[in-house]
Amino acid sequence: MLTIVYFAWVRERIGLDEEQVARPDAGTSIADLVAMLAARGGGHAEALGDATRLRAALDQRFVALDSPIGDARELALFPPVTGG
Amino acid sequence: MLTIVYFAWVRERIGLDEEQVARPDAGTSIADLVAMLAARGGGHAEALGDATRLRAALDQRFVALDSPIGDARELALFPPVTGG
Amino acid sequence: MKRVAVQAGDFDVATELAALEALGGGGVASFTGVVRGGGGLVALELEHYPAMTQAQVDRICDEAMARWPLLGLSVIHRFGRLEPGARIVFVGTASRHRAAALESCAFLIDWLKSQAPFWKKEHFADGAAGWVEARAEDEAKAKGWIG
Amino acid sequence: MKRVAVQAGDFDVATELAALEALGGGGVASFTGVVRGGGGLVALELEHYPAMTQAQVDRICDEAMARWPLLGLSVIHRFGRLEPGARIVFVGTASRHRAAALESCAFLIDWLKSQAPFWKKEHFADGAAGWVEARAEDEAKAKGWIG
Repeated sequence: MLTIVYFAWVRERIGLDEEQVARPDAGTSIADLVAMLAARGGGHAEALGDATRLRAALDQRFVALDSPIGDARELALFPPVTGG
Repeated sequence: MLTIVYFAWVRERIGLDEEQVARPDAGTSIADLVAMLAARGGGHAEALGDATRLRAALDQRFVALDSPIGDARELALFPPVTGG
Repeated sequence: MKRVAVQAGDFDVATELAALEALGGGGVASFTGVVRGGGGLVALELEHYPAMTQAQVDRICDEAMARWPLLGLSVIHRFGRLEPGARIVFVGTASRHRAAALESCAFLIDWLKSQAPFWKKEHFADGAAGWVEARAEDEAKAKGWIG
Repeated sequence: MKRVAVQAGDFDVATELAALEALGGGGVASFTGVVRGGGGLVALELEHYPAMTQAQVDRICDEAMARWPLLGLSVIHRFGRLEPGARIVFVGTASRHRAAALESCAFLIDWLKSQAPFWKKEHFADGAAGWVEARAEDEAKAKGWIG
């Protein structure tokens, strides 16, 4: 299983802080997984339909959306950060 | 008369905070006046002998040493500042 | 000295600065971010990614200490609900060189604004609420610094 | 808000920062200079040109406020005898833009270090004393800023 955590409006639209999904092949990119999740429709489609608005982290490290998921344990999906 | 005020080691070497001198012609430069004062010898020579080490202000405005004294009321002579 | 705190509560700027001044470096720079009011804003809600925040801030502090000759630094970032006038973030740096203190302070606050995993939601008096959009400028600036 | 003080006594950094934070700009930058010890230094003596100092600092503050969108600034410079650990100088700036706050703070401290009519004399434990020499770097930097 792979844990996915959501933040900000991604979290709100999906209605979940986190969820577990079946682990995809290691070569699957984050963008591919995002597209599969968006295809569920509903909140997932609303939150993840436009991947250009998303940023990601694998095991708490920022990565590009075309990165392979590999053997990461936690994927985070969120909008661009707005801290400070 | 022209008031000259001294600061830091210029003041210490001359042994005066300030003094009055006969007003030179308006076209006289600060450097010319410094040379005349240094020619007095003693503390004045020690303080003012090397004009490259001096900075000046006329009526509380920094000016170059080749500036004419004009009708200024107060000339200040001092080493480069070291504030902050 | 390296102090990193990600916390809900407020902090005391004077205490942070006194600790940095006591390091004997001669120069202490700081930046404090405060919630701006106006436009009917009643509160800012700061969400963060707890598993990531502390480690990331810690790492960027190490990078600042490697890049500039710092005697110490202090970085505090709050989360949760903050009202206008409340402090959000503090960066303080101490060095023998004022340029090092000021530049590292600018580097750290730029990074916190553009790369730290925090998200801001605005709550207005009329009940409306919305997430703050990232400024393209901030994303670009962070890339310039981080290389 | 523009606060300029040239004084013998110490000042309270927290009070200065609180006044700047209260302006509502969202960003407050500061730099505090402290007397560095070491090498047997027992005190620093700061001499200044009273007729010139306040007016000059006031003028450079106006220049900073014209150059950057500042909501306020506070500049304090002490004179007289100061022991290691004592604060010498403080610059605080407030703006809606963090870069404006940080850059104007750097501008003002650079100016104070290189152009304000202050001179420092060092007093050592063995009774020796000497005037601090200006750093060529500081004179050059000031010219770059002032143009």
